[in-house]
Amino acid sequence: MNPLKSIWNFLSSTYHRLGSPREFYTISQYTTPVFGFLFLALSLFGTYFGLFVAPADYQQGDSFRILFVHVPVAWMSLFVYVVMATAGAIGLIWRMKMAFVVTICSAPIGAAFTALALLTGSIWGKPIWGTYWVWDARLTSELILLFLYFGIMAVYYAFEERKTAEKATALLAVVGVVIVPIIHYSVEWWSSLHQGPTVFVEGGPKMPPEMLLPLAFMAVGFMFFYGYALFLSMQAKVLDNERKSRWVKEIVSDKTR
Amino acid sequence: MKNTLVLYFQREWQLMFRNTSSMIQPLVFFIIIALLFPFSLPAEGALLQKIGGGVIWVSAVLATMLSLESMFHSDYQDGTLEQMLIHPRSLPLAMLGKALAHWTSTGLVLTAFSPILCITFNIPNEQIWVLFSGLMLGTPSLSLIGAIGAALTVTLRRGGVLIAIVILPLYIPILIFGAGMLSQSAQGLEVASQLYALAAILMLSLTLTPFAIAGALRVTIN
Amino acid sequence: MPNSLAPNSKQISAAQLSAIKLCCQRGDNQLFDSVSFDVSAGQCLHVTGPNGCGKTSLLRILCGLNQPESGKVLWQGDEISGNNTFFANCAYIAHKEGLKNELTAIENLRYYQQLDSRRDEVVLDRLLAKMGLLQCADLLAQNLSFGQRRRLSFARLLIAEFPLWILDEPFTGIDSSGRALIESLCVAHLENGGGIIMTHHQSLNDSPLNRYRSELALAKA
Amino acid sequence: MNWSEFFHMGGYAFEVWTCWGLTLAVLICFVIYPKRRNARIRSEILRQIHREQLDQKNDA
Repeated sequence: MNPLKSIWNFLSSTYHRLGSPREFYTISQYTTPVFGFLFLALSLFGTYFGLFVAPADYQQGDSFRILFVHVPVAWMSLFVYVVMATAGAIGLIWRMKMAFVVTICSAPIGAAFTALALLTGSIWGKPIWGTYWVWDARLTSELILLFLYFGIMAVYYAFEERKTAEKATALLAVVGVVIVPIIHYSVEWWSSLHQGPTVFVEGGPKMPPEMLLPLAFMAVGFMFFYGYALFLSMQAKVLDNERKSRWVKEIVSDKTR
Repeated sequence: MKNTLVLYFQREWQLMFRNTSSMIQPLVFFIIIALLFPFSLPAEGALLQKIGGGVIWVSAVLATMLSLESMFHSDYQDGTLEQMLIHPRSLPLAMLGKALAHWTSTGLVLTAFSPILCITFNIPNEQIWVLFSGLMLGTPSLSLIGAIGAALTVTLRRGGVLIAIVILPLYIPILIFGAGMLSQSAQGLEVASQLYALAAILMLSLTLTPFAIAGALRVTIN
Repeated sequence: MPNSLAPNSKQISAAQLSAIKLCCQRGDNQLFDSVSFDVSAGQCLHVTGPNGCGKTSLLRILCGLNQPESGKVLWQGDEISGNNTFFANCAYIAHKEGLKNELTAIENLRYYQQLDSRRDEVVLDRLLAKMGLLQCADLLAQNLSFGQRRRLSFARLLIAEFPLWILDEPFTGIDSSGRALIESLCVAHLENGGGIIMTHHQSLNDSPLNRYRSELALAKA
Repeated sequence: MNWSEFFHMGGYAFEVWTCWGLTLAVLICFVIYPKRRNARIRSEILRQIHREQLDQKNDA
């Protein structure tokens, strides 16, 4: 059997195994620490290069080091939204319980990343623009994305019945992901209307390698953090959802016996 | 066999004429909100003119949003919504009919009335036309996208607030292009690009939102 | 689309609904588990059980409104979810009658008639006469009595050909003449090859439906 | 590489360290919160199991 076929079989079999909460729980028990370790390794590496090794920027001085945190977090806020919407779509189309759990558990993490991107962006903007908030296209898009996350979490907690709440949240996530690019372009046009393209050009025309390397490490590191935090909160959610089933009782009792 | 869209549009019209309050309330609400601003900015003719477009657009958005809850509420209460869900006729087409009928009772009425409000904001005459065309193109998308929120929250007792949280961020592109047209035409620039953008958003919502509304109803009614 | 001839003059397509190991959950507790049964032409399934045992949820699953936790519902062999032929052949009368209060009795019926077939005033008048609602045809639905509203919602079943009728407590709040009328319509429907699934808190032993009756008892969760 | 100059961050100490501090804080609480929630749910389930065992003992 050619390798491609076997990879595809492996992927589809894990996909189906992940479909059942019990399988997910056993798989996540050994993948979560792996994600945690990779996150630590990559982000420490990125931090060391970003804070110690990378030379100060000729224009912004050392304040540009915030870039190694602001940019990965901003990318993650969008990445988490897309993952949340795809999981929602999978849940709605193929009725996979676990896909809804991914959507529900990713929402708070995505909202945290977005809020973080806003905070670090405005703090970084202080030395450059002199104020904490400027209606810059990217910051405004992040602000709207934060409201979208709040909308999704508000919908989930609005319904009493858990199953309806999950499906409604998934549907809103899918609708949101269609509208996010429209919001992005309308804000882009709107901010150019107010003042010309801002001087706040992220990372300059071409990032020198000693700046690009830590940024890449931090970005990938944060992705693994997302995986780690997501799996942790999904484990808690799965135990809570399947509280009445036998396998949960076994896992809980034998762990502490 | 009458087309589903026409059938549901006519049904909504018939129901709206039976209780005309659903036509008048959004209009009165729209006027009151818009007129609050001149009271809060005494004798600032120039300033009023500058913010007039934005104020009228925000009042139109708020008036539409507040009338969204009634779109599915009465059908859900008396069981007709469930009959629609299990009827062989295409639900998305039916929802398109309902949303467009809702637009005629809110968006269209507000747009028809907006020139009068422009006068109170002493917006020059040529810009009244710009605002009118923007509202005409934008308000249907407001009703269509808002219908998704209405469908999602139809089973909730206090769904109104949730609709605002969920739907207002989705209205931002329409608001940006709509209100932006006024400031562009004030500087004498061309507003064609904003009209194209609003028309594009309208086409998108006409084709995509009915499926989202039908999906939302199937998800929440069980 | 089935046309609008009166039901007892034409053989309608045979009703054949089968439920396989249906299981339904409300919140965290299980309502019923692995419920299987078949409803064929001329059969009236009487679903019984204490309050809150999921009778209404079962009916909502059978008519396609709700998805079961697990298990399948088949209409003439194929799944009912998204199956338009099933929706065309099944009619569901719930507690909520599905009547608009702002519309008059005849307008409500006209709306349902236009949904299923062409507008035809003659058929409407004959139907209202049959259900004994002719004198209140132009009254607003909100001004009708509870029994009249039940008859009006029941009249909807006769507008077009629905081989399968799913009725939720059809006899509650109806006077004896109304009940006799509805029982005769059900018997005619069953004679004509239709199928009925209904819930009713009293037993049907003494009613003419008893001959066609088979029972499904849902145990308390 | 003296530490005082490093922490000074070329005059932007406040901005750089609040950003990095905030990020670290958010990351940490998104690790601690799920872990604590996990433990709380486990203990709830455990209590539920003990209650069920008690019922079985009384019934038996």
